[in-house]
Amino acid sequence: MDMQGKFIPRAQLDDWLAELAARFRVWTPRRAGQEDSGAVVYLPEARQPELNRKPTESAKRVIFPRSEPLLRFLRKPDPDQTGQKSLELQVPDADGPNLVFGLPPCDARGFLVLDPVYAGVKGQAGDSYYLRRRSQTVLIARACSRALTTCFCHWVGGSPSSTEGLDVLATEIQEGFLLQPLTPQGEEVLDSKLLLSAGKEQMEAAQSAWQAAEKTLGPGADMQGAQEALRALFDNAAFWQAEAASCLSCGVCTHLCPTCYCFNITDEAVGEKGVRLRSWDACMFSLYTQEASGHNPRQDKAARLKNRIGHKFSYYPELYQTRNACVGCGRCIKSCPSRLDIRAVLTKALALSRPAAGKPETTAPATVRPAAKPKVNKPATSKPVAAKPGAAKRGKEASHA
Amino acid sequence: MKIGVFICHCGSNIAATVDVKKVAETAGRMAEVVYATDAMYACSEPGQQAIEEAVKKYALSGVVVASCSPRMHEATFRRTVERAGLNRYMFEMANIREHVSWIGRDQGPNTVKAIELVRMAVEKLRLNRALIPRKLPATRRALVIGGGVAGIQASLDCAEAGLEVVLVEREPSIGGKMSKLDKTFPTVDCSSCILGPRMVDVAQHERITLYAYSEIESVSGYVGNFEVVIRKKAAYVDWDKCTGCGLCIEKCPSKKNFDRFNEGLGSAAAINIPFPQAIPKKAVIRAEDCRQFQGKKCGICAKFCPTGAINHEQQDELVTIQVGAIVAATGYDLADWTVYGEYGAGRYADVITSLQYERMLSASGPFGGHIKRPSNGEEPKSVVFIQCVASRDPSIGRPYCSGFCCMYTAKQAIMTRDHIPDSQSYVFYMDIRSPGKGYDEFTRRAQEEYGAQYVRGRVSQVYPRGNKLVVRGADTLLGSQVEVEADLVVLAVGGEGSREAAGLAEKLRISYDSFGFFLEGHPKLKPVETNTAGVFLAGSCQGLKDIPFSVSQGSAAAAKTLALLSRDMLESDPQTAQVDIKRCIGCGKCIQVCPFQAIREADLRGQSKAEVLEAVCQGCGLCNATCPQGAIQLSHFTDNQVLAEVEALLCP
Amino acid sequence: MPDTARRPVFEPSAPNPYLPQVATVLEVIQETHNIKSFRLRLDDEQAWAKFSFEPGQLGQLSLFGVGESTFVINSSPTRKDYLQFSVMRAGEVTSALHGLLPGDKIGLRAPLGNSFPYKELKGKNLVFIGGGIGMAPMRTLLLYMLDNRTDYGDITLLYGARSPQDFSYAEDREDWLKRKDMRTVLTIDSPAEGWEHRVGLIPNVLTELKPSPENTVAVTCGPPIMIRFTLQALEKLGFVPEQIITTLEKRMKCGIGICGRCNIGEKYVCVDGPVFTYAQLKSMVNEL
Amino acid sequence: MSVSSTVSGAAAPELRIVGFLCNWCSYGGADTAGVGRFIQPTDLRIIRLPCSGRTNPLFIAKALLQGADGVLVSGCHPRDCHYAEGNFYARRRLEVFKQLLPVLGVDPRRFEYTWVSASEGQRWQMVVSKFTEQIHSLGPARRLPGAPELEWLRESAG
Amino acid sequence: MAVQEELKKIILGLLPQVDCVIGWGPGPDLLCASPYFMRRPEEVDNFLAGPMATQNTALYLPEYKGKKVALVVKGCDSRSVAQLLAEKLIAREEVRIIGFPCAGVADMGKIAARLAPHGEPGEAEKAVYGEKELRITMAGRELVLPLAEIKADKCLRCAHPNAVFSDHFAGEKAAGNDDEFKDLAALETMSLEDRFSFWEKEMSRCVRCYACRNACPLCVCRDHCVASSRDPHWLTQADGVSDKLLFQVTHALHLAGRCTGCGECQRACPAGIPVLLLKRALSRAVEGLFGHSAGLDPETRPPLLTFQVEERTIKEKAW
Repeated sequence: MDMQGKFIPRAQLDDWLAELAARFRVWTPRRAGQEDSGAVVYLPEARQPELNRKPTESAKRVIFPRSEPLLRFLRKPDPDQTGQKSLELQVPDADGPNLVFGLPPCDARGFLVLDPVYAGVKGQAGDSYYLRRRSQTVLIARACSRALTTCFCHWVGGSPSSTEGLDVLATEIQEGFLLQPLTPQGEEVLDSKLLLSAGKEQMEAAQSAWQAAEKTLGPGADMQGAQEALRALFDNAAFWQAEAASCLSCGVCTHLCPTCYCFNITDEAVGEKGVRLRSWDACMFSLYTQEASGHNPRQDKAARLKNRIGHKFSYYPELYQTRNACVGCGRCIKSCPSRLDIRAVLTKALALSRPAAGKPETTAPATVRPAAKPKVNKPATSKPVAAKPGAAKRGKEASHA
Repeated sequence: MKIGVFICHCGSNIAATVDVKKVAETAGRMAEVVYATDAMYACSEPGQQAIEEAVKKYALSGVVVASCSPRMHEATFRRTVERAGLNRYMFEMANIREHVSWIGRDQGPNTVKAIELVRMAVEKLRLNRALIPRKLPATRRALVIGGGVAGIQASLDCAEAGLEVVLVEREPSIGGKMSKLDKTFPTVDCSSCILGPRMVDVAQHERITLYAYSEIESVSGYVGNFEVVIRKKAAYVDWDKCTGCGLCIEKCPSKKNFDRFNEGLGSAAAINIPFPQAIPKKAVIRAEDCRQFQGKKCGICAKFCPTGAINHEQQDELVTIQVGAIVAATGYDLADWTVYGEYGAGRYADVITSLQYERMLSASGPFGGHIKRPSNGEEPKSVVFIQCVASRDPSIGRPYCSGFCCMYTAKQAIMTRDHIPDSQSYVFYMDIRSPGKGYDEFTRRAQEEYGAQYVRGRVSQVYPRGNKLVVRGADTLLGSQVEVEADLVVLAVGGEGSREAAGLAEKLRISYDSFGFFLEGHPKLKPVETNTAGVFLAGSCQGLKDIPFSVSQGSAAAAKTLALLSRDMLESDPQTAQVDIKRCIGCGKCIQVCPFQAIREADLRGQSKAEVLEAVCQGCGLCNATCPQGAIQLSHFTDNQVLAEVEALLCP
Repeated sequence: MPDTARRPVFEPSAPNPYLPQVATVLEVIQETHNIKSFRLRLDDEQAWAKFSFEPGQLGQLSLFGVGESTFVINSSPTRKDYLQFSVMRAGEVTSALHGLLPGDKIGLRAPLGNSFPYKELKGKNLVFIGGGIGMAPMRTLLLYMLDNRTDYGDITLLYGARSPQDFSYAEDREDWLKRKDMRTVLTIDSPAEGWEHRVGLIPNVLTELKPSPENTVAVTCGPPIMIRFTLQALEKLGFVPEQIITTLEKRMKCGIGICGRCNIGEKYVCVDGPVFTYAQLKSMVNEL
Repeated sequence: MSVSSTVSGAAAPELRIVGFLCNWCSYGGADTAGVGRFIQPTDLRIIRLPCSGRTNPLFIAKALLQGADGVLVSGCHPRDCHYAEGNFYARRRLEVFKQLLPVLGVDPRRFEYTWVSASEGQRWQMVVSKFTEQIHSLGPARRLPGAPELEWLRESAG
Repeated sequence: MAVQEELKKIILGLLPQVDCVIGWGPGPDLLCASPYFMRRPEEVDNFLAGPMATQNTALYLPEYKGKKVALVVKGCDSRSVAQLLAEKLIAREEVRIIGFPCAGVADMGKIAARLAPHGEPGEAEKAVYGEKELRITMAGRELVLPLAEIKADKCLRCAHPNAVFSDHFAGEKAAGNDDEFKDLAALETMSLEDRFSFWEKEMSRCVRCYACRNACPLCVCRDHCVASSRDPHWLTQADGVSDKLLFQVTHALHLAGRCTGCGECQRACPAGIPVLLLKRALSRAVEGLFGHSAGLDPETRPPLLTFQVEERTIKEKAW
């Protein structure tokens, strides 16, 4: 198999995307809205991807749509029995293969968090809707050239050029992009006459781009023991109330998050026809756990914030015996209307569990800058593979220490 | 749910322009419809029978009838489904006659429209819930507000039928306007001769409690269970002691006061009994006229009172009573005629109102039954009556006909000739309205037997010439200007709702119009009911009426009151607002807008919640449209039910 | 080349976990003013023949157009003419379920969740403590045990409700009271005309009954406040947490451990539950 | 659906007009018009409410955004409200709502509110005729695209 | 920043009397602050006021019902407080209001737009707000953005930069501007057709996170919003524009006559949808019809919760 990277000049990018669009529904991050506001969102439009700004939302909706029909139902008069109706259930047709071009590597890693959930836990059947789409989606990430102040992928085993979960890594170098296949599907999509073979110089240029990007990351953190720390804090209501004080209970963090996967199931019907929808829900919404009796196990926002953070850094890794359910994309910080900083909460939780490090006040403000103590991050991801992009990150993390 | 749909032909009323069979066939495929058919006359005996049978045969849980307006037959079909064992609210109607077949000529669009109206009804019905009226105990006592002839009639009828009655009258005596009248048309019998005994009956009836010189302070509660606070105004006379001997009146040094009962024609003492036949016959001191209250040393009345009834320290007293029903019979007031500058606007002593004229004619009146010119006490020989003063005059905002002026003017013209045989009456009129029994004959008698000269036309001006008044107007029949020299001008002033009606309406939570008349429940079918359950209307407070009509309405209101309170338990309409306690956040917006104060704040484990007083709620749904989260829903017209109808139209 | 994407596998033939089976309502029983029981069977004869479940497992009832809601199957696997569910009217779905009539079509996803450890309970004495609708999940286990009576030791049932009108399962109750091979105690919260059984709150009556913890397991279900005091009473009687079993209720949607709302820490009630021992609950985070 | 409209005689396809009428006055007025056989265009579909005050402007918003070409609200004349005050509140809310429409890009003429009493059959005929004509002159309204996952629901249901 | 220091003094003085003082403190970066809940004197050191103090502190008030809190308010925040008081959603005796002259807050969207050629705001290594400008260091280069260019639109038209009422006030009162509803005028240069398309396009980005709702200090429904309720069932959970826009219309109508124009809904929107415009349209209508601006008087009843028998300003259609 030809493992060699390809190169596409910037000017040809749209042509290649158009070519891909014949086989896939091609999603790209696109600028949308007015100049002073607007956002970068993933749209099924194979042209002019916005690659210089981090998409406002994660790419999860390509595989886990904001809303999708699980089934349809239809009632008809029963021809055999006056006064009765028959019921017919249909599963809507699946949509075709998707391809995402230009997502940041953290978004791709997000799918790795969703995968074990949807593959079925403890012998449960897998979620066929997710699995079908997931198996048919090709992910082409673009390596980040700079980290944002809100980025913390390196806290959770990622890096600006991580290849985890990718089919192709694209790295912006002069005049174009280096495209490196990482899977057979990746190989396949790079099989185009529009693409040129990449040379050694281009490989080196990419390498230095990755390294430059690593340097822009903020201080790292030692996440060791987060699971236990959060569990130990479970009954510390004062801690969570203080941390959640500014929380609005909105769904910005969960809806933009690449790893949040909660959903609701609701029926919509008109006359004798109906659709059962699965749509995004958010554990930050009060009604999420509200029971019919009115009882709500997570009535206040502190309990909900605790669950969200607990889920990401304690319950999920415990249940699936794997990574944290967070890829450090930082959207929950960047877009939070109250600018609640999950890093600050984690840092404080960890500090509380490490008596040696001294006890910060539980009600101290949620800022990361003054609090963050850079620490070596243990890579939690797959073993380094030589000559693969992303390998550089390991070295870098140490250098940040 | 299993729904049955019945499409009515209404003979050819519907079937002529709607493909009834097709509507039924399409309805059969609608959501949860398991049976759909057409019927020649759904409301007929066999039609209703068929519905009942289908409900049983197909175990239907809801019924849609597509026929005429629900305002016509909803009640009929509700009874039908109830007989079939369903709750009466598990029923919906599609109006395919008044709203379809009668207003559109083409069968195509009519049929499509009928189908859609049926679909709307089906979709709404799917969300209907059985509603069960609440049983409420009722206080078997009625309150009658206003002791005019209508109120007296209502009180006596109720009391005769065994109900306890509380009659509240704002003036010191009952009797109302009728007690001021001399004679009554068309029989010309003496007003006080026919009213007097009725007033005495009121006073003597063991089941009637009379609060004269009292007003309604507040009304709370709801049908069957009103709580009314009555303000007994201070008369400064202990009525338990007062015998009505009149000595105080005689001795009172302050005599030149405005005589309310006599419409200002005479003068009254500061302590007074309005008229000899007053019920109750008790003295009242008017503080504004009394020297003692003006800070002057007086107290003469107290000195002379043989029973020591005078009490200048007396205070208003509040009395709270419980009643099951309320009859408002607050009558009318004369409209303001002083707006007519051309009639002298109150400047000429010899231009008087018809009611003043009645007092003049009355033998117990200030002039002892003699007609005199107020300016000089001379007997007038030429009397001009001007009709439609403050009636039928949109220019002053009084567009309606007061209804009784034509008749009393004719009566007054007759009485004038009776009193002064050599007098001449002139009546300026617009039209003569005399549609009662013996009425038209009466107006003719005035002209033919009593020589009253009727001039058709409006008076343009009244002005003095010497010691006479000149009345100038147009005779529209002759098409010429006329001028009459008059000794006395009587203005047939129209009426309007009592000036205190608006305030009372708000206390009673009933509607009133811009003329101060209370709004009846339905102009034809509920003439004495109001939209507030348990509140009825009698007499001119609902619209101007003459005596026979007022008396009939008094009896009608009494009949309604009796029917209502004949049961120990009342049923409340269950189409009321309901609060979803789990969703209510206690913001209080519903409470602010409720026109009936039917919602109050209640405490639920430390949280503030809205609570609907079901018996007070009239089911308007304003709260429902106000509540941002839809936590308060009007039963039978919930958001989801309305949305289902909208949805049914938008997703055909 | 290593496939770093490690896509999860999609088996087109794998069952769709969200697709309910169509069932028909056979019978509707009005138990109390706000509880109805529904008996139903699957329309697909083959599926019905194959259908099996264990006492304590859940089912998702679907009312198409309204939604799904989770209930314990409260009939016994030993009596398979129908599946029974008891529904207390509370929210949208339960209200709509109350409108069901025999012959109506309904969706069913079942069985879901774990079950009572009925095999491990063999040879033990059992104390069932149920309050109100909480009797429903225990009914399945009780009926199962009565149908396999010889496998189990003494059986005591303490069933409480607010008033005599709030008891469900009239027919069963008569049978249970009559049976010689179990002891049935009924109690209501406050005295009522014509009531021949006990009066008093469940934990108090339990304390009076004084069941021996010796070789005994207590199974309890009911409203949270009752559970709280019942657990205290049981511990006072000498029951250790391992000897106490309860079933939990949570808001559930997917029923297969994905959608995320019924978690207690890393446990999902729909998958790891609904049956937990008190010992298990104690080891979990405190978020009921 | 394309059914020809009747009154104008022109074969204009019927448009989707929703009416919210209070039970006491305007619904009665529409009945009166029917009893009087006052021929009207057939486009209007009437939803009966107890009071114009029950009309949540959001009913209108939903209708206009999701497929109605016109919405008409009619209640009792001011002061004649069966519930004394309902139409006073309605008047404020509906007027404010009407002013929002152009900002949404919806022609405000697609929504009107008015007062018709139970006896005003002829006025009702006039209102319906003029409003229908107004909507026809505006033509079919744009509809916001529904969610693709729900489109199936809107396809020719029973 | 003399005002900031003066505010700190006031806060310190109030701390012993209240459960907490709500103001602003450091955010995750230096461009935008976070709401800050001060209970202890040492926490007051980090208090911030200035262009970065964007959030409306009034949002949190209803949560603290029954407790006494002090609030540092910008002019717009104080109007929210006044409106909450007018609707009796909070108790006057439970809040202490600390006002100061607000010079306007920064709009992150505008900053991003101005920085676009160089990168995005999150890449800033340093950001310092001066009296008249924001200095940002990116990739080692300092960029100067005049505050006038990055000030939020609502500040440019703000008529009440000082608290409309307060118990304490730091600094000298600032002058306000006139609100001529130019934002609406800009939209209204478009044809109706284009406006419809505009909303269709803008709303398509909505992710239904409801930050707009939850950031609104006057959204009273909070946990019981019709957005997800089934009874009433106004909206589906489908991902369609019509539901999303209908939600915005719902929010706007619920705020008609109540919205004080604080703009938090729009600021909170991660997708940058100009959702404030709809509320502005209603505010303009209510102002025109009833002469009412919300949040200026804690005593006035919202105009849609009352009526007049004769409405002189409502011109009904003449048929």
